[in-house]
Amino acid sequence: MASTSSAGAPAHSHGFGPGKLFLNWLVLVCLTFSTFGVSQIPMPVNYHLAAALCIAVVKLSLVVLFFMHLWWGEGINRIVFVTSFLFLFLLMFFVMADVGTRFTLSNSRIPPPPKIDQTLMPTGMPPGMGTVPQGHSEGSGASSGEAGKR
Amino acid sequence: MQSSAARKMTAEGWLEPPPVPHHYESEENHKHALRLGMWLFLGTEVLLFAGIFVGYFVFRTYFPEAFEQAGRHLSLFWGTANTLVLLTSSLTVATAHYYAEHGKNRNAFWLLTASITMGGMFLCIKGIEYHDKFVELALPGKFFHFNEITAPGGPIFYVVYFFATGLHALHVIVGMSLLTWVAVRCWRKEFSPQYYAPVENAGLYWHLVDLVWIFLYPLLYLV
Amino acid sequence: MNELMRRMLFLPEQASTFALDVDRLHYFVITVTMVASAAVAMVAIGFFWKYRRRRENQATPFIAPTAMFEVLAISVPLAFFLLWFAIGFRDFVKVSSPPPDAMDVYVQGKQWMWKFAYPEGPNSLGVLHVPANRPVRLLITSRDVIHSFFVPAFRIKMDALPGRYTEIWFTATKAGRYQILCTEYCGAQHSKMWGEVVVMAPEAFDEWIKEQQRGLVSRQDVLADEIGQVSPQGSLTQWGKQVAVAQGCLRCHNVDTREPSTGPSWVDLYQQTTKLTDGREIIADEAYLTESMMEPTVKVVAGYQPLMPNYQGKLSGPEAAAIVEYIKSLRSDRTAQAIGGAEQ
Amino acid sequence: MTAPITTTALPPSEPVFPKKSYLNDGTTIRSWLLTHDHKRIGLLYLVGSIFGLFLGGIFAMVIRLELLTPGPTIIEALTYNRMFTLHGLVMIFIFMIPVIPSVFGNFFLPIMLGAKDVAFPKWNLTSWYIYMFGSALMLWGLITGGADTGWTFYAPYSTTTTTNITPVLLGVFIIGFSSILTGLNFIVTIHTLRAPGVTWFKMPLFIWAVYATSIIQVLATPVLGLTTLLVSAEHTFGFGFFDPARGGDPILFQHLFWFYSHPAVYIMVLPSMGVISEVICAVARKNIFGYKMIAMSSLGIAFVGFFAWGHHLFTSGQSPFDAGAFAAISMLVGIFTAIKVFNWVGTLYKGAIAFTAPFAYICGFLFFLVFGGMTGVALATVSLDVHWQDTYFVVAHFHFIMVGAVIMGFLAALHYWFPKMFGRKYPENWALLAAGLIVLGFNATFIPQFLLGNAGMPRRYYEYPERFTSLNVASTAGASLLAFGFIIIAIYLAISLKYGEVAGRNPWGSRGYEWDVPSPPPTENFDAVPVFTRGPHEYQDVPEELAKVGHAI
Repeated sequence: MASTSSAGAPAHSHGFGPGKLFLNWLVLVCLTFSTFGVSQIPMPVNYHLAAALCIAVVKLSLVVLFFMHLWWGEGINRIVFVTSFLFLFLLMFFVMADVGTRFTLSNSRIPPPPKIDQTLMPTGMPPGMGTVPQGHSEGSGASSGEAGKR
Repeated sequence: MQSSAARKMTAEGWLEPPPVPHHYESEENHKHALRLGMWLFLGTEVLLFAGIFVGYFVFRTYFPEAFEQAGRHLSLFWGTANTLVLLTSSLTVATAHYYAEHGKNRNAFWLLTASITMGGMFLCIKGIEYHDKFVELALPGKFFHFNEITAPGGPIFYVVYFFATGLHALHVIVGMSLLTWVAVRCWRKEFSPQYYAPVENAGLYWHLVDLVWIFLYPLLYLV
Repeated sequence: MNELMRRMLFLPEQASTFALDVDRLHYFVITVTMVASAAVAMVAIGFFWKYRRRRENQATPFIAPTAMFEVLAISVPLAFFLLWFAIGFRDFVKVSSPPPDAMDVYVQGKQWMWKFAYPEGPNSLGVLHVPANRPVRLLITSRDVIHSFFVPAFRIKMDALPGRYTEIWFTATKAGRYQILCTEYCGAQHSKMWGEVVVMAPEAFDEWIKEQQRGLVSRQDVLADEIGQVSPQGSLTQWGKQVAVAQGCLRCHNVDTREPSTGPSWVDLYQQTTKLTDGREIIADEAYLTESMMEPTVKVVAGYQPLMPNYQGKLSGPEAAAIVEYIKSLRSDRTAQAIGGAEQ
Repeated sequence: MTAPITTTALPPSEPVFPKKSYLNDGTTIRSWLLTHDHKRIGLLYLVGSIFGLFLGGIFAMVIRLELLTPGPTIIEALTYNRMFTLHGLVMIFIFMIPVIPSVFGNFFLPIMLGAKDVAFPKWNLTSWYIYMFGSALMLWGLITGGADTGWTFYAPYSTTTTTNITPVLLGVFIIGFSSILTGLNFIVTIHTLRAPGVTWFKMPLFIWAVYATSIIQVLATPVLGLTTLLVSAEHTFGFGFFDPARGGDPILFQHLFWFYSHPAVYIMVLPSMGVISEVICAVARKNIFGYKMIAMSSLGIAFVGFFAWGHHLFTSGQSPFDAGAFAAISMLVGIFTAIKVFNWVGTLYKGAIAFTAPFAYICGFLFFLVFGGMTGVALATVSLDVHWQDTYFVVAHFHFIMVGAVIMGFLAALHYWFPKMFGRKYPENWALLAAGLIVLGFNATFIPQFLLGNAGMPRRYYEYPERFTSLNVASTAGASLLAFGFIIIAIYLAISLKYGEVAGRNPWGSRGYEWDVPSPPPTENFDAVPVFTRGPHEYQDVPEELAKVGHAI
């Protein structure tokens, strides 16, 4: 706790002095450049995501603990902050769990149906949107596609 | 807010702190209340941005190619510059808090002015980036007419992009107003070891703005 | 027992295999609910009677729960709840995982009707024909907003999401006709978005679908169901009528009387001078009629709400023209000839 | 047991109305509209929310009348759709969310903690103005724009509807701010302004309930705020976040919406549970059975209740995995509620129960909560929900909780605390009559709706097949009874405000901290910082003086 100041220094002064704050900033800048650097390394995109998120969490902790004085703060403030992130995380967890495990066809984007007959048929589905479970899609759309032309 | 005119200047060179509101038993208790109130408010801010981040991850799962392509079209230079600007402004705010707490109102004033300027810079850079997007017609939803993103999902990326950065820019503006208000009070030498809660709370808000950007930067620009 | 409970609870008849599973669990849960509510009420009333206040300044002993009470208060209900969860989740997994040999039917909701299509044809409007005792998988989607496909007698329900498919399956057990309802609020006519499942004996169904497929060459007979008259290669006017029926125009526009419905009547509409909501007067010519299909909320006739869905992209040029031709043909002096069986 | 130190002299046997109280400390309109006094702000909220109840009640009656016959009865389809949207939004955002925390919480939370005011009095007043402004904007939007989306705003119907829903959404967003500010204020107050002696586990249970509620308000409301912003931006500019036609995900909307709106149910019902914990002790004159279990179950509901939102999505295309997870979590909420119910019933054991209007409401509350809660568990049982989702069964279930339990709690609080707030008693016989009517009318309204749901009648139906007629008629008849009960209450409470018998400091002989101050309390609540040496729910030895000033029994 760098309390370099004179007479007016509060007895309960918390937090870093300017020097250590500057150091903290320097570390943050380095981390910014490192996250930039890591993003230029060729790797699978999910690794990039994980690396970027890890560095962001480290930066977040530095800002929260030292710039925002949570290191010295009352316990309840820490609980508040951690709780809000916990809820953020759980919201994300459940939504992503849903997105990840849904029935394939209700997860993929299908362009808005231009006309009923084409959409109702499996042939109306665009490529790359996940296949219709076995035995349901093959060749069944042809006749009805024809029938759709009035 | 108590008007500073009614308060006397103390020997140490700052104004007497305003009286503690009558329903608090002690000054320390009041400070605790203010700080807890601010942290709770920051908690609500985190959850306000939660929706956007959830949206980001959901649509990223649906449209990975579009998000990759669109991310590459954002200006890495301006994005990184903005990150550094915001980090630095966070440093000056944190240091201003330190000086205000030690009664050095003038130092705090100049540091806050620097932070506000950097906030302005951040908005200018954001403005340049927005301008580029408007020129390219890389816009959200039905306004999207940007040919270079070939994968489906381009319009959605720009909804996420504009909503996240727009909401963040709104917070920057609010933060700058708060800092300006605090800077004026620094100029009037209102803060002292007994009374510095406004600097602290305005600072906390500004750091939150920084925190949000710490996540937006890699998610939007880098991956 | 099943029948008694079913009637007491006002449940519709059980016409699918899933219905019986659901109802059995339903009886279990509801019985426990009733017993528990009654027990709590009885105990409260009993305590009230036994411990009513006898003196103005009566003091009472301090009583705290024992550990045993706390454990029981948590574990007994939890045991019931988890048991229900286990049974319910098992059944839910069952109803959301169709067997591989299930027959597929595509279901599309739109404001405000249901359309069905079989992979090998035919298509149908409002009426879903299925065989009894054979699993049927429904692949459900929507053209505009969210709807929800609900057959009370089968105890199944699944939302129809625009642009995506959801699935649910059932095995109907009894031949008969069962109502389909939409349970997700979808606009002005939500409460009229009804349809019907016709469960047929398997042989009868095979017969039916073969007949339908034979008739598919000229697809009009699907519409014939609805209109009641067949006109394979008819005039533009007749085609317009068929399109209008298929698109559901006639749910909101009367064609047999000049009475207004949700939307203005089509009878004598053509070349009529019409007042709009913004006070302007226009003549309902071809241009206005076409515009009203493509951008229905721009020029709304005075006295009506801007409710009509947008048909931009849903109607081809010729189709729109055919509808206009049909409207032109609707003159009150010729109504009797024009309506056919269009109104249901 | 030591007498509280603020009680300098107990009132004489004939109670007198105190000369100075918060009610006559400034009588101008200005002194009310610019007040920082938490009690006056509580009353301001009371005015706002009762207006909401009145308005919402009228809409409800219109809806019930319309459903009297299968076809069109008194209004058109579009008007009907607007009516249920209005009914839902007004009842939830103007009436039910603020009614107990903002009215009784504001009024009693500082007094029960031995504080002079809430932590941030100015923000408290600001919060009321935000609430009024948001409500006005929402109502204006609903009436001029004619939103017909239902209060759930499901995309893409809400994002493509031709009605103007933007002001409504912004109104909801703004009311959300007010809710956040109130919750934040209460949490800080509870943490920093407890008087000496009021330790965490000596706080009245109402405070625990309000604390848990505030946590939900602070953490859940911002997500709704963002969602309403996204929907209104999408409706105005065609962004397509939730609209599949542009690549959006409508199920994502449902996730974000219910992340707020499911916990919102607990924002409404938890304070009501807190009221019951207070009132049941006073009417049974008995210590609460299992204080810690009730207090902790409030927190448990607040936490676990957050992660049950997915049970609104069982049939909307959510994955079976999530359905299972959410169903299991929903069961836990049921457990916490069950714990509370057992402890309330346990409190009656060996008590000294007075049959008064608040007790009548407790009985009603217990029945509605157990039945409503158990049907909630039934609905969370995944396979059963496939049949019940979006039918009248759901409507009946959430009305059992939100009208049954919440309004019973509200009325119990209103009757129990009326003497404290206004210094006068209400006529007990009329109150019992009204309570009887309301409990009866309520059952007659909503039990048929459970059966309608079983029979398969979907919600938000303007017209319905003939076979549902008889049950709908029964429901409408019950609703009339319910409305009649409310009218009686409004009349006798209005009369009692001015002509009621003077109540005195503690007409119930209650041991709650709030009864130590005069009725109505002075502006400052306490002359000096009070020291509470007893717990809030202890009745082993009732001081003679307190007990004698009995209420009409």
